[in-house]
Amino acid sequence: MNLYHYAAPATFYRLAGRWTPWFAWGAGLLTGIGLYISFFVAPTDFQQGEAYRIIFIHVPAAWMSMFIYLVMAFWCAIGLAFNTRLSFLMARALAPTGALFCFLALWTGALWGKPMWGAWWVWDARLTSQLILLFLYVGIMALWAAIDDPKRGDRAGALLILVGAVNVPIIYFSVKWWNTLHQGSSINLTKAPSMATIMLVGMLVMAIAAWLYTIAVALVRVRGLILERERHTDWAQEAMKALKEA
Amino acid sequence: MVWQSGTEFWSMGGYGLYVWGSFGVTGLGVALEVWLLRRGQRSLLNRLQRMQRWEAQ
Amino acid sequence: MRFPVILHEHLFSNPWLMQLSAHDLTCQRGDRLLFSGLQMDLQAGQLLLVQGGNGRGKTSFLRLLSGLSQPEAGEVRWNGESIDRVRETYQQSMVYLAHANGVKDDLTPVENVQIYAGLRGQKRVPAEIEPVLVRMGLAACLDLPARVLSFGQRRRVALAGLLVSGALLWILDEPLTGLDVRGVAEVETLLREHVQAGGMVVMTTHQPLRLQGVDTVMLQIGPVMQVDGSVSAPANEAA
Amino acid sequence: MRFPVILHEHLFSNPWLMQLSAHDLTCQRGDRLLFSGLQMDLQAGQLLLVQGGNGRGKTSFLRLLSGLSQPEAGEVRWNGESIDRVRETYQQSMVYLAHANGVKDDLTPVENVQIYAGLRGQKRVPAEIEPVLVRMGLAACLDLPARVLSFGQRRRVALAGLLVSGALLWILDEPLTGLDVRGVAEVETLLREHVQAGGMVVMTTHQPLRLQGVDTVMLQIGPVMQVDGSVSAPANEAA
Amino acid sequence: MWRFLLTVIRRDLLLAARRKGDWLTSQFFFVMVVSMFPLGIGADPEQLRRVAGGVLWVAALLASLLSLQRLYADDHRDGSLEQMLLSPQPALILALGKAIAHWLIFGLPLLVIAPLLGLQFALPPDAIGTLVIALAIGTPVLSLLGGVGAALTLGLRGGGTLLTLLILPLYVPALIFGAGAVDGVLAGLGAEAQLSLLGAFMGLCLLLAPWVTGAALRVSVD
Amino acid sequence: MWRFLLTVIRRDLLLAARRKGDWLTSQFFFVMVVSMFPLGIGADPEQLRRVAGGVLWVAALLASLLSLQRLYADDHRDGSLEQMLLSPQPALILALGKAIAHWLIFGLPLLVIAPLLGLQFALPPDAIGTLVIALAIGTPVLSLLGGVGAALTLGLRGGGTLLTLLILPLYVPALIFGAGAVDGVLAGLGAEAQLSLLGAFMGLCLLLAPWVTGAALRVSVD
Ligand code: HEM
Ligand SMILES: Nc1ncnc2c1ncn2[C@@H]1O[C@H](COP(=O)(O)OP(=O)(O)OP(=O)(O)O)[C@@H](O)[C@H]1O
Ligand SMILES: Nc1ncnc2c1ncn2[C@@H]1O[C@H](COP(=O)(O)OP(=O)(O)OP(=O)(O)O)[C@@H](O)[C@H]1O
Ligand SMILES: [Mg+2]
Ligand SMILES: [Mg+2]
Repeated sequence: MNLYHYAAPATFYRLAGRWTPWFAWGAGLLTGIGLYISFFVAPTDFQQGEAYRIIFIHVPAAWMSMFIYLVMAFWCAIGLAFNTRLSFLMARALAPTGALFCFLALWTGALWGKPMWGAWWVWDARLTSQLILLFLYVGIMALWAAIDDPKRGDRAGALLILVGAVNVPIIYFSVKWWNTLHQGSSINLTKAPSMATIMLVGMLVMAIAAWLYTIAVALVRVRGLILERERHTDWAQEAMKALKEA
Repeated sequence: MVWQSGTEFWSMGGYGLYVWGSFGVTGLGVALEVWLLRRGQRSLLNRLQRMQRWEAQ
Repeated sequence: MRFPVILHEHLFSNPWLMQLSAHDLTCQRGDRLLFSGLQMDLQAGQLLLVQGGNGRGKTSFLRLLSGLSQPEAGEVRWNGESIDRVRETYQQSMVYLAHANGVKDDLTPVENVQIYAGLRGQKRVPAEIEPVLVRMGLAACLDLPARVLSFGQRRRVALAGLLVSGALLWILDEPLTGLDVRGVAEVETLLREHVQAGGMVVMTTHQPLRLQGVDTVMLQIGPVMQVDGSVSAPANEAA
Repeated sequence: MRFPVILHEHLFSNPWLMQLSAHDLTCQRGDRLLFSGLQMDLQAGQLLLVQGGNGRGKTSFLRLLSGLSQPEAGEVRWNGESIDRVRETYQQSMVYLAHANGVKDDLTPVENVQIYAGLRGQKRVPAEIEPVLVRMGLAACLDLPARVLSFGQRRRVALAGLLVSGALLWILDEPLTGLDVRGVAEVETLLREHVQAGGMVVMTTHQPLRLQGVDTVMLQIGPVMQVDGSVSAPANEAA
Repeated sequence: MWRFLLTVIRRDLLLAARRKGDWLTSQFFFVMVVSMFPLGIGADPEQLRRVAGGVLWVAALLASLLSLQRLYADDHRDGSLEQMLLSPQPALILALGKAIAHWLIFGLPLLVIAPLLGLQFALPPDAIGTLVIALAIGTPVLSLLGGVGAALTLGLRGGGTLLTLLILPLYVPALIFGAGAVDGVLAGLGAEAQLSLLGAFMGLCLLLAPWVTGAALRVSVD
Repeated sequence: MWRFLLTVIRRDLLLAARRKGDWLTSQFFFVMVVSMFPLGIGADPEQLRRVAGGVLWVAALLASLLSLQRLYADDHRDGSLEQMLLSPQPALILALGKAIAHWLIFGLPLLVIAPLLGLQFALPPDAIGTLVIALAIGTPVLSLLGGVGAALTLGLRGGGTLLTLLILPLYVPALIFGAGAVDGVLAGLGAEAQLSLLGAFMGLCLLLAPWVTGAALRVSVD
């Protein structure tokens, strides 16, 4: 198998077009199943009541926000090392979805925190580093938005993402340390004591759905980006014609 | 079945605001992203065509 | 008063062997293809005059040559090697004068030139620099901050920087902007002296230049322009 | 394609009565006396060409004329009245093009010109502006942000701003910098049209200008310069 | 005159819109400065609540400073400020228009964000209400006074930092009354007195600041 | 290479010296932000002491941001950055030289001022000592990381605020360890652990930041 073959924009554009519906439908289906499990299969938690159902969104969103960042960093490293333009486009296509999940993790966390802790927000390590991750996402997208020249944007964004990737773990541990040093555990991010298997299953299903959704959305976005960058080539012109007819 | 009635389902044991706030905003966020994506695709296509026509001149 | 141009004092055993060439250069800015397939070859003792109307891509071309920006396709070679690979030697032998002067407002002309040389790894004392500035007609402004200088005087400071660098290859983007008639004549003399001593020059200008006795190569970017408005076919462009 | 210059559409019952004059102007910058006792008188239908070497004080003189800076002594009068006293009317009839273009990088040429007009209290729709920009050779850049334009193209945007202003008096500081030959020819035509329609122009340039048929007044600031380097006595300067 | 004022405002809004997201960054700065504080001073909610008013106000001042640096500086550099001063209207109107545009871009969004940050600092609802009102009265002061500073420091070496030096002391009354209003509510004392003082200060600035700014602009381009 | 590095440093110091007082304004900003706080949060000494470490560190971050905006921007605008990049040395050295010069101009004076401000906040002597040590280790981080941000945002619309957005999150570890060290001393826990973490973070930045900055500079002038 020749990787370069798949890294060629024209090939990838076509492949991405073929895959997208599968991922999209998969995401829809799994979301349906996940929602069914979250609301109709999973039992009421004896400690937190019904509020715990937020977990079925909160945890997948939190996972995705972190994972997407890592994937972006991976693509950027590849792009800078091998000068493959497609990799930068992947990073660009992923960022908005990452930011969305990051925001959703914060939002659902806040809505969960109010009934459980009595506060919308506490300066806990997880929460704080999640907030900083959101800042990073916004910063990266703001940087891209501010640069018109696509090549320059690609590289500048990639450098920032990599610096962030080195920094995020440091930030996480520093915040964690700061928090444990300062205050006694007046508030704890307690896990539901015995996570019933069905809850775990529900969370996993939702997480996979989020994955499929991310891939589908990113593929659509990357197709747009490819088309924009390659519009002078013959194949892109044909693709545009095909799109117009559709 | 966990729920006895529709009202019970919507009230979520008193936590309706929080639970539906979470799921609702998540739904909204995803819908917004999909909508923006579609609109972006369409406007991209228009833009590319405009530029093409311009370059052809 | 004439002071000799300090020329390639360094490294080069024989400047006459040097060569700058561009192979199949393509330059794209935004969604606009400025030129493609551009070929260029310049030997020591030659001057390349890049011509073309406003916005045709002269500045973009010079930035490619200097290595400040990367071409969409093709490459620039210095003595047959890609400038990306021999960046250090190349930048040692090359100076670039852009539309912006690169003159620090808060420093005097002497300090400006001194630092310019320092950045190129050369140590110059004011006594070496002042004659060059005097030659550039700045005798009256040696210790004014550049901020208060006039438009043309600032350009002259930048030109003085080139002179003390002793570089072999000069890349000059409209060096004549803002210069008065005497300044233009002075620059013409400099160019002639430099090229005849075996230097190389790549430059653009929209003003007429008197370069008798200089081995001049022309490079047209975009269509040739006549004043009456007619446009003839591009010369060096494989559009 | 030629589009008419939009000229003094406003206020003036008879532009031919207008007059700009300078009386005993003295300009000092830092500890340097640039000129003193300078007299100048310009009528409608005339062009004043300010000449002088780099750093002689041309820009300083134009800034005094425009009212941006205050003279050390003497005054500038518009129709016989000090411009400080009739600032509003004066600024209504005057536009000033400086070394800096006053072009906003983030806006397109059309928007730049539109805002320029708006600041002068005039409402212009894009349809009125585009022909002027096209005339200035910017047809291909109408909706690019000015940031990506070339040096000469940015100058052209600034010139288009002047054109739509419809002002009577143009004060132009080296309007030709960075323009290609066709741009220079275009500006010459504009100047001729404007002056012959009863407008007034004060300008500097270091490039040769063909202004046949234009009533041109010369003003020399500092000594007259010959290219061979000799310096003749100052003309208008009471040093 | 109205056309001129409107053009000035519309121009600045257009520029802000064109720099996508740029105008939002000064709001983000606000959010970020505020979020930095708990990291510096510890996460004890009680302590955070007590410093919340002060922290939010200081952050607002700093955010305004940051955006003010470019209020006239960009126009000065590219020569368009000279062009605006050469337009037939008095410089006072120009200054007023720029201040209004700045407030629309900077102050208005702040009013929307501030309550969320108040929640992060565990402020009670009535304190949050007061905070918003205080900001609504106080942020125009920041734009107006800031304009004076921006005009005075125009084109000076180190303008940005000099600006800070000139303006922060002038901001002090706004800071004291604004933060005081929030603290007053927290302490159960009510905020009317502080808010009306703040309002009076705002009125004074509205009268004087554009005039001074206009004069300073004329001086700066001389 | 040494000549180049030295020229870069000397050049920036010369420029700072030439703009009389300008370099001091970012120190003044520091002083002023810190002094603003008691106005905002009330004058209770006990409370002030508890927030002192955080306030001083946040103020240092903000002051560094302010001065960083102009680290490369001025050179970019007048074309001298291009000239420096065209010199025969790698951009890495340039970035390192600029960061060192920035630290000498910005960080060093801070170390002198900080103890005085610590006294204002009624910090005990050992806490002040720790504060100075923490700043000595931490301010190079600010210069180094800040250089990355300054290079990335070069010449962009709204560079100043964008810079803030990019850099403040990256500063978080320095802030936490730095302020934590002071608080550790106040709480009687000692500061060694925090200081050594801060030192490790500084080392990492020293290794990576100039490299990234150099790459970013090349990208930015492209
Ligand atoms: C704004 C507030 C919140 C934010 C930003 C937040 C953030 C996060 C993050 C980043 C994770 C993933 C951590 C990991 O996988 O290691 C997570 C997981 C989790 N969160 Fe939250 N959270 C918030 C509020 C809450 C609240 C209020 C609760 C419950 C009372 C909660 C319960 C959980 C649970 C149970 C997990 C799963 C833990 C695991 O799988 O290890 N979170 N949260
Ligand atoms: N992002 C972009 N999108 C479209 N066109 C662009 C973009 N960036 C630059 N351009 C165009 O590329 C050209 C760049 O020209 P360049 O500065 O090289 O011209 P030049 O020949 O030096 O002109 P001048 O004589 O005026 O200095 C301009 O025509 C400009 O409009
Ligand atoms: N503070 C000062 N001290 C001494 N000389 C000064 C000071 N400020 C300005 N000058 C001098 O005043 C002159 C200003 O010249 P001005 O800009 O008016 O020249 P110009 O005729 O427009 O030149 P150019 O053709 O180069 O544009 C310059 O020679 C400058 O050196
Ligand atoms: Mg050019
Ligand atoms: Mg001049």
